[in-house]
Parts: sequence; structure tokens; C-alpha cells
Amino acid sequence: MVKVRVWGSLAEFTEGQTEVEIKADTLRELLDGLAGEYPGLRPQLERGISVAIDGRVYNDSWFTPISEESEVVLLRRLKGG
Amino acid sequence: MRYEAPNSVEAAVDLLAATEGAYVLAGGTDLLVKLRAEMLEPDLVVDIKRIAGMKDITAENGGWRIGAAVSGAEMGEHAGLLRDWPGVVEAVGLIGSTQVQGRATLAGNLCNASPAADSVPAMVAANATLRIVGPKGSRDVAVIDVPASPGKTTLAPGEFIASVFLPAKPEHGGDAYLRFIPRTEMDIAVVGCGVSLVLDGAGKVSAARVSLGAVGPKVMLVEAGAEALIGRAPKGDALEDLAAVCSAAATPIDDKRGTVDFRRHVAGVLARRATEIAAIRAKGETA
Amino acid sequence: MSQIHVTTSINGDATEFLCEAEDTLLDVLRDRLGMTGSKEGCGTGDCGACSVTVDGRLVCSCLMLGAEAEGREVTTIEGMATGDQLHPLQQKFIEMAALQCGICTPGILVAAKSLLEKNPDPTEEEVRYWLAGNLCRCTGYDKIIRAVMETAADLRRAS
Amino acid sequence: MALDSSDKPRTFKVVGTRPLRPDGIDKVTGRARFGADIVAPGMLVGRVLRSPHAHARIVKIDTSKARALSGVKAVVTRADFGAVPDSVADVIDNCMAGDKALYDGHAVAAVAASSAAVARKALRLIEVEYEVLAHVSDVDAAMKPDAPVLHRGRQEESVPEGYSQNVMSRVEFGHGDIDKGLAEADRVVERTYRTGATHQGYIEPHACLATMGPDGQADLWCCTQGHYMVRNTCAAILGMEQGQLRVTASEIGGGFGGKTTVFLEPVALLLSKLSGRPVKMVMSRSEVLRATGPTSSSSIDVKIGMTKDGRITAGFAQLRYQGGAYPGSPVDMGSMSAFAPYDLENVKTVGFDVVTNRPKAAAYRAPGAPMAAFAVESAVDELAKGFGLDPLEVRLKNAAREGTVASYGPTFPAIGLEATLEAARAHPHWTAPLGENQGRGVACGFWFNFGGDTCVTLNVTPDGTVTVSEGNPDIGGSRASMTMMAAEELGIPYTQVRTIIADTGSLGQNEVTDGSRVTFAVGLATIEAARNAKREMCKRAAMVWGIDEEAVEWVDGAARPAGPNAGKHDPMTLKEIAAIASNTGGPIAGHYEVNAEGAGVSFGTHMVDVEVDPDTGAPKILRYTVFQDAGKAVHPAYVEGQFQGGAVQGIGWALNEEYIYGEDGVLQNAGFLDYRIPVASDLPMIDTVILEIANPGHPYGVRGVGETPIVPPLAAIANAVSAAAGVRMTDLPMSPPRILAAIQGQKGG
Repeated sequence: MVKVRVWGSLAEFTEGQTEVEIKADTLRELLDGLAGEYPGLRPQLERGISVAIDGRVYNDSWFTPISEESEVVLLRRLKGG
Repeated sequence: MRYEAPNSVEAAVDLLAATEGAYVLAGGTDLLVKLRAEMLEPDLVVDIKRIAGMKDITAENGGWRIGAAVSGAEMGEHAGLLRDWPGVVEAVGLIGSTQVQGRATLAGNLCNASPAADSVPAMVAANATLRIVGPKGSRDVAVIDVPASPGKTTLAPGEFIASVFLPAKPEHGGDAYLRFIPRTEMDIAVVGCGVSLVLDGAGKVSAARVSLGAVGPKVMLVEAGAEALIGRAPKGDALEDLAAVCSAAATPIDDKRGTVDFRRHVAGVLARRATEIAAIRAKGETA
Repeated sequence: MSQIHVTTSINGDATEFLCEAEDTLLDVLRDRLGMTGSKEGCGTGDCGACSVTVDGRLVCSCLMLGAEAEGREVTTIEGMATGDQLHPLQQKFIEMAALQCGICTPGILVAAKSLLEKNPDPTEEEVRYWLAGNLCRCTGYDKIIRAVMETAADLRRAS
Repeated sequence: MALDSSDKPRTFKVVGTRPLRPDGIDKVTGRARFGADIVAPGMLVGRVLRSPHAHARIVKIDTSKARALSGVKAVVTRADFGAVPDSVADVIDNCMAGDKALYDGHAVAAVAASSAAVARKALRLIEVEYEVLAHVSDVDAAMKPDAPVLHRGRQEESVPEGYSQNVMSRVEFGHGDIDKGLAEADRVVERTYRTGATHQGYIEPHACLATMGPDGQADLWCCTQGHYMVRNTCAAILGMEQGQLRVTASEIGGGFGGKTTVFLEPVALLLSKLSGRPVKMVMSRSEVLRATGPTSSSSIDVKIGMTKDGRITAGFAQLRYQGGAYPGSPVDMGSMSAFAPYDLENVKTVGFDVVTNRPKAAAYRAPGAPMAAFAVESAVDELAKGFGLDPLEVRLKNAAREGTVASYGPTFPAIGLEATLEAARAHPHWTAPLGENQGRGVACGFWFNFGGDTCVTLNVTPDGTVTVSEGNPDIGGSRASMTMMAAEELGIPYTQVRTIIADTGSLGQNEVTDGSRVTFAVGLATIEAARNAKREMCKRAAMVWGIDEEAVEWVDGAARPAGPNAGKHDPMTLKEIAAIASNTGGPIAGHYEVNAEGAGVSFGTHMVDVEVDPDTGAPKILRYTVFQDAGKAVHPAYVEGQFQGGAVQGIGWALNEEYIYGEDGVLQNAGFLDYRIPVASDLPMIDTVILEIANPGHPYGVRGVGETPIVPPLAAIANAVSAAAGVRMTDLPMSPPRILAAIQGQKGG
């Protein structure tokens, strides 16, 4: 199981938890797992998010490996100028 | 729109008088902006730069006659003007960028009739007069009598300004113009102040003209400002009194460039500072 | 609406063109003569990207009618280099990275050349005030000012 | 992609030098072709009619008189676009208003005509019947339950009940317990800060030239930060296949985030389709200011607690950003970045995205971060000064470092904040004496940086020179940095590589030039493309030598036999291998396509001295120094240029720039005369100190540098002005009337 930190305003859709556990070996499994376990997150997941894995930010690379030791944090989708 | 560039004053007057919606083009730095913004749609533009004398600066009765198409840059390069009326030269030099200086004119700045025109308070302080030509011939009027209200002048249809006359510089006289803008360049005056004064042998002010711009619908000559200075050395309490009467005389509005309180206060500050510079010049020193 | 026939000199070449009365010199240069080196950043004389000289005087070509060019001598950025020889200011601007996007560069070069012709030894303050009408949003002006000062010093040494 | 040989610092030959940029001559001679510099045979002029109202229902648009005018070849309104996918619904609505005009300047119709004069006349003949509605421009006013509402039923699920429908979303970040942290503090500062809306202010107005044939094939030339984005967006709006639309990026005269979306492009394409002629559209400056993206104005409450020895015990901020007429202000970025420079046990930010009757905010350099940093860094400064502590020491004491759990969630890897603070402390600027009415301010700033889809193709020509094709417009020297990285990797001179910006038909998808991504991501792809070409060249050499390709290595621009074969054959240079490419299998190229992840975050510290005229409130910037971590500066002159340019945009934001709306909701300063960006005479030289703390996610350690420099200036200048004026400034811009009023208020109070 991978521990995933979600930002504060998403906790409403994760039964109040800011850290949830998902079974996942890749980013894709993580996102699918989140949407499955916490349907309330789906609108936000569909709008797009970024994910920090061990301090590096990923946007869309489904097959980015994730291990149980990885630090995984959901972020608002980053945009720049 | 038609464009004409007549060679004589008479031809220019005929063109202007014959066409409603005719505009004079000298430097064009205001006119072209208004054309572009579709604020004006002239039927005719009369370029006066090809009329003899319009680009000349000539000595006359101890003063200087400046053709209506003389640019700010040309004034800034004229040793006689710089010596006699540095405040007026500085004021015209503050209009726009170096590029705008290559074209902008005193007459245009006046005819644009913006309450914030930089050269106008300086000309009023210098007691400059204008030679206006028109269908009825030519007439001379004081600068202060030309602006009527924002965007409006007292010129009659068919008339245009042929030249500006700066009178002979009084002995022991000096002038200065200061304006406040948020940046260091490229802005319209939030407040402008022109001061021209004469010192007597004791270093007291014997004559003065104090004018303010951008703090009312048109340039104002602040008589009370002159009264605050006359008979006193231009320092200390006299300057404080001057600042107070200038702040009191100001009738500004709140707009995108400044607030009423700010403009009132700064009108006094600039009057004080401009007077100090004018006094230094009156003593024959450089400032 | 009949067009005006204008005979003028642009970068030393005798040039004739037809224009509408309301066409600015910038419109003429860009749209009628294909000289797009002069840029329109504002059309109101506030940005300096359209700077040219007319009879040796620096002006905004957006604030002058094309018709006014009759009999004048106009120089633009296209006339700044001589053959394959860049003007020293052009060379220095590249060397000192005095441009980023490059849209303001033609106007700044024309303006800076005009300054150095008048004043071969300007102070930093003089350069900054001379160029105050040339907006640059990329560089913060630092490298531009340095490039102009250094070119001036080079030219003084060379003369 | 990991940093090469991260244990020992690498020696570079080209990277880190300052070669002449390849597009330099074009740009100093006027030859470079920007958006408005191109023509096509038979070209028409396109012009846009814009709403004079801040908020109005469009009851009817009658274009019949305009269509009847001689020379008018096409007229379009929103109805001509038909239905579009949801993903681009707001984009097209912003390009051409639907049921309602939502801001002063909102496009309502467009014409294509034989000349500008005819187009102008045609616009006046279009009759629009408006039903004027109540409007709201201010963010706090727009949040009130009784505010005029722009859109109904579009709130995200994150917004609690009780807010106006103008509040589009709410975000919350942080960790720890704010109340507990505040209770531990010796002092708490609680203030509200406000910033005006500022525009990117690029000098080149938007421009494009569209050609669309009856077969559905189209070409578009435009100035943009991302021509692939333009292709994809326009294709979606117009129901085209992406492959049928080829977009070529012109040179771009500045963007700063403002050219990361479309405005004219879909309109020009449709006008071209309907008229059967090429259509050129160029915005005026006033259109740029009225109708393209400024950034958000903001209103931010901050509450920070500190112990008397300078430890921050808790940091809280509530950020309210208006993003103009559609959802999507960068308040989420502001909320994530607000406390990023600090290692905090207790931190929380709450952000509200609010719509108002203003042009839709576009990205602007580190979107959302400068205003958040302004608020937080002002409060930290006030606390430090209140305790008589050195503001740099306080920041060092609380600085985020490797291992810090960032306020927005992840744990930081190696970062450069401390290095910038230490460099600032050691710099002579920090201890230089100040005169009367002068003050010094410092502030830190942070930006995420990112990567994204990127393609590079590197071709070896028969004579052994190299061309690099990349898909990101060169906004400030990136051709030079790509050329340098290719030359570095291949071991050949910089002058033997030429980099071009390819059109959308020539490469795969490329993310927009934004997020400070280009030197990082395109650089990474360039390096990998070069490595692929090297592998191919090693293979060709191995074939000639008759040895195993694994036994060949690439050193200094040549293939060399390695291992047991070392020294058995003379090295084959790139030139030699290129010359026989046809004999050894055909032309040689390397390419690389990647979704570049792993961009490294970037920190900076700015220091500024300001003098304030106590009689007029006029501020003057006396001295300015930027300290920033660049990871690895590829072309240091252009890194310095980014630092300097960002700092000066920040100076404009701090002192003079703002959108000024009247009571009628109409923009009052839609021109460079009264939208006051800094001019040369306003400024001193901007000194720079480049720190290099390698990004572990890039082969050379490169970090994006473009956005961070605009984050600290607002606060640094506010701290300096506050020190000089003797009164805390909380509202931007700090215009002279505002500073003078604060000074006089202080005296009066």
C-alpha cells in the first residue's frame, strides 16, 4: 500500500483524511485506485492534478513507478507563465 | 481625410476657414494619437510646417518669437532660449519621450487644451503671448486666455497659432517649471507648477507669476501665490505661505493619475521647490 | 479618397510611394514598403518601437503622417548596418545579450545611434533618460544601458 | 532523467560560456519576422468589435449593413462557431462572446475586409443590442452573496455554502495545527494585503495570419508561446483534425505567460474559411490591455506567529484572487507557494478563485506566486523588525532545505534557498550604508518549474554540421541554449550547430513555452537526441572498423575505439562519419520525445534599497540585487537577463502598474501612457548573483530560471518602502499618492 497525501480541501472527499492508502505500483494505478476508493475525488481528478513522487512532480506519466516507501503527494495541476 | 501642406499663412487660413472639421498639424503628437483612437475624424489636416517662419526662433524686442512648428528638441538646443527662459524650455522638454520631443510644439501643447499640459503653466508664468492668425487677420493674446476647458480653446474657426512670444527676460529674473509624475518620464503631469520671479537688490521678490497645471479644468495663474512672495525673500515662511496658498488655490479632481488630497498637497510642494530654483536663476546662478 | 504621391529618401535611397492621408509613416514603411523592422507596440508614441529619424531627428514613425515625409530624409533600422558590416551598436547588443525577445531592439538601436551622434560620451543617466521612451519588458534595461555605454566608449577610443 | 555523475562536478566546454545568440543578427537588423511582419497574396484585414459594457446580455447582433458594405468579405459572431467541446468552451467564449459580454473589451463580432479603413467602417455598421447588467470588478465585492453573478451553476464541489456563485473553487493546503502554533508565538502579525491586476505588458501585440482552404487544410502564422497549443485549441474550436492545421510560430515579442492561450487565432481562421482569403489580424495596444489576460488582483489575509528569537511557529493565509470573467485564477498556485520558502510545523493556506467582470486572467510569470509572497514576506519582515531581528537571519533560521516538508506537501530534495540567503548576507549590498529617507528590503521567492511534452530532432548534415529542430518559440535566447547543449553533448563547436523552431507539422506535440520549462525540458530532449545521434555515429564507426559497436565511445566530437580496441583505429570525427553516412546506412539523426518530468524547484532572494520623498511620496529604486539558484546556468548572460527582467517587472507591479476601473466597469488606462511599466530612467542597474545547486532531475543540473525572479520583488520593495517611509505599506501598487497618504496618516495618527 502506498500512502498518499491529499491537499486539505480534498479531505472532504476522503472521509476527512489527509493521508490515504492505495494499492498501486504505478501512477496510473494510483489514480485509478483513488477514483475507485473515493468517488468524490473524481471531478478533481478529471480536471487534472499533478503528483509529487519523492519530491519530483509528475503530471501524466502513467507508468511512473511508485513503491511503498515513496512519498506521494497530490498537487493542484501546475500551470506556469 | 485630406492632407494639405500650404506654403503661406494665407493659404492655411483659407483651407482652415473653408473646411469644417479641419485640424492643424504641427508636431502631430496629440493629433495622431486622437486619429488613431478614432476620437477625431477630420475632413482635412493642414500641415503648417512648410510655411515660412514656422520653424524659426527669432529675437524680437529683447525676447524670443518661436514659430508654431518649432519642436521641443529644437528649443532645447537654442542657447538664447535656454539662457533667458530655462523654465519654459524645461517644461516643453518634459513632454513625452526623446522621440516626441523631435516633433512636439508649444502651440500644439496649448491647443490640445489638456489641463495637464506641461508647457502651458511655464508659458503663463513667463507671461508669454501668442500670435493668432485667422480669416480676420492676426491678433496677439496672452497664453492664459487660450485654454477654455478640457479639450477646448478660445480660438475661432479658421484661426491657428502662428507663433509664441516670450518677452524680454527681466533683469534679475528667473523662471522654473516642475511637475509631479509617478515615473521619471513618459507620464502626464499629476500636478505642474510654473514660477517666474524678479529679485530686487536686497534679494527680495519684486515681481512674480505663479501658475498651476493639472489641478483644475485649465491652467491657473495663482495671484495669491505671487502676493505671498512679493516683498519677501523667497525662503522660509514665504515659501510655506506660498505652498499653503497654492494648495488652497488648487481645485483638482480624483482620477486615475492622482487624488484630490495628493494634488492639493503636491501643488504646494512644487510651488516651493520651483520658486527656489527660479530664485537661484534670478541670482544668475545655475540650477 | 485619392492617394497622395510622396517622394522621399529612405536610408539614402530615393523612394516614391502612394499613401492615404491618414496613413502614418509607420504604416507606409511596414505595409507599403515592406520595411517591417520598425515595430508597432502602441501606435501612440508611448513605446518607441517604431523609432526612425527624419532629417536627423529621432521621432516615432507612428506619430507622423506618411505624407509629411515629402522631401525628407528618413532612416530606419534597415539602414543601420552598412552592407555586411553591423553598426557597432548592433554588434555590441548581440555580444552583451542586450536583447531577449528582440521586439523593442530596432527602436532602441535607432534611438541609441541618434544619441551617440549627438553625445558621444553620455552618462548612464543621460542614456537612461534618452531611452526612456523606448519600452523594453524583457531585460530590465540593464544590459541595454551597458551596451550603449560600452559602444560609446569603443567609438571614442576608435576616433 | 537523472543528473549525470552527480558525485563529481562535471566540467563543461560550451555550457556556462556566453556565445553570440544565433538569431542575434536578425533581431538587430530588423529582419526577424514577428507576428505582424508577414503578408500573404490577397490578404484581408480582420478587425474585432468589442463590448463597451462591463456586463451585458447580447440581445441581438445585426451584421447585415456591415456585410453589405463594399470590400467586406466576411463577418462572424459567436453563432458562426457553432457548438464546441467543453474543454474549449470558455476559450471560445473569451475569444467571441456568447450570450453575454462579460467585460469591457469582450469581443462580440469580427470582420474581414479589403483594407483597414473598410474594416473599421464595417465595425461601425454592426448593430449590437445590449441589455446592460449590474457588474462587479473587485474580488471581495464579487464574493459577497448579493454580488452580480457572472455564471450560474459552475461552482466546483469544493466551495462551501454561503458564498456568491462567483466563487468558483476553494483550495486548502498545509499541515500541523495553526492555533497551537500561534499559541506558542511571542507575537502574531495579522494583516490584509491587496495587489492590483497587472498585465504581462509584452511590447508585441497579438497578431496572426490565417489561411484556410475549402478542403479544410489550414495554415496559421502567429506569435504565441506555444504553437502546438494553438493548433490543438483552434482545431477543437473549429472542429478540425489537428493534422490539417499547420501552425508556424513567428518570432515572439514577449509573452510572460500572456501568450499561452488564443485570442485572435480561431477568429482569423473562421474569417479565412468564410472569405476564402488569407486574413491577417493584429491587435492594438488598447485591445491587448482590454481583452487579453492580465493576472489576478488579490486580497490576502495573513496571520503569522513568531517567537522572539525569530522562529516562525505558525503561518496562515487566506487568498482571494479574481481571475476575470472565467474560472481559473492562479489562486491554487499562490496558495501552494505562499509559504514554500519556510520549514514550518504549522502552516495552512486557503484560496478562493473568484470571477469578476474583467478580462480573463492569463498566466503571468510564476502565476499566483508574487502576490502570495508579497503578503507572507511582508508579514515576516514586520515580525522580524518588531523583534529587532535581522530579516535575513530570520529567513535563514526558518528556511526550507533538503528534507523540509513543503507547505504544499512534498519533501524538498536539494534546493538552493539557503545558498541564496547566505550569498545575500555575504554581499556588500547588505552592509552598504543608507541615507536619510532610504530603506532596504529583502524577500524570498519560490517557483515550482515544470516539464511536459517535448520533442527534439537533431539532424547531421552531409558536411558534418548539425541542425536541431525544437517546438518551443524562442522567447529570450533558447535557440542559443539548445545550440550550446547540443554542441556540448556532441563535442563540436557551437557555430556548427543551428537550432530552428519547427512548425507543428514537423515535430510531435510540444507543451507551451511556460513554467520555466524550456531550458530544462527542451534542453533535456536536446541532450538525449544528441546522445541518440552519437550512438548511431558510434555504430557507423564500428561498422567501418569492423568491431562491436559496444566497443566504441564518443569523445570530443569523435568516435573512438574503446576497451580492448582502444588505440587500434584513429578516431573518426563527426565530420568524417557524416561524409560516409550514405555508405553506412543513410542519413544520421537523433531524436527524442518525452513527457519531461522531474523539473527542479527554484528559489531566489532579492535585496533592494529605496528612497522615498517624504513631501510627495515618490519612491526611487536606488540599488537592486538578485540572488537565485539556476541549477546550472547554460548561458549565464541570458540567466542574468531573466533575473533582471523579472525583477523589473516586479518593480512595476510594486510601484505603478495596475488596472484601473471606473464605476462603470470600463478600463480607464488601456494604453502604455497610464498603464505605467518601468522606463529606463526609473531604474538602477540590476545586479545578479547566480547560484548553482544542481537539479537532480536534469543531466546537467539545469533548473528553470524564468519565473522565480518576479516572485520576491513585490515584498522586497514593500519592505524597503515601509522602512524608508516609516509606515507599513500593504496595498500595491505603492503609488506616490498611496505612500504620501500613509506617511500623512502616520503623522496624523
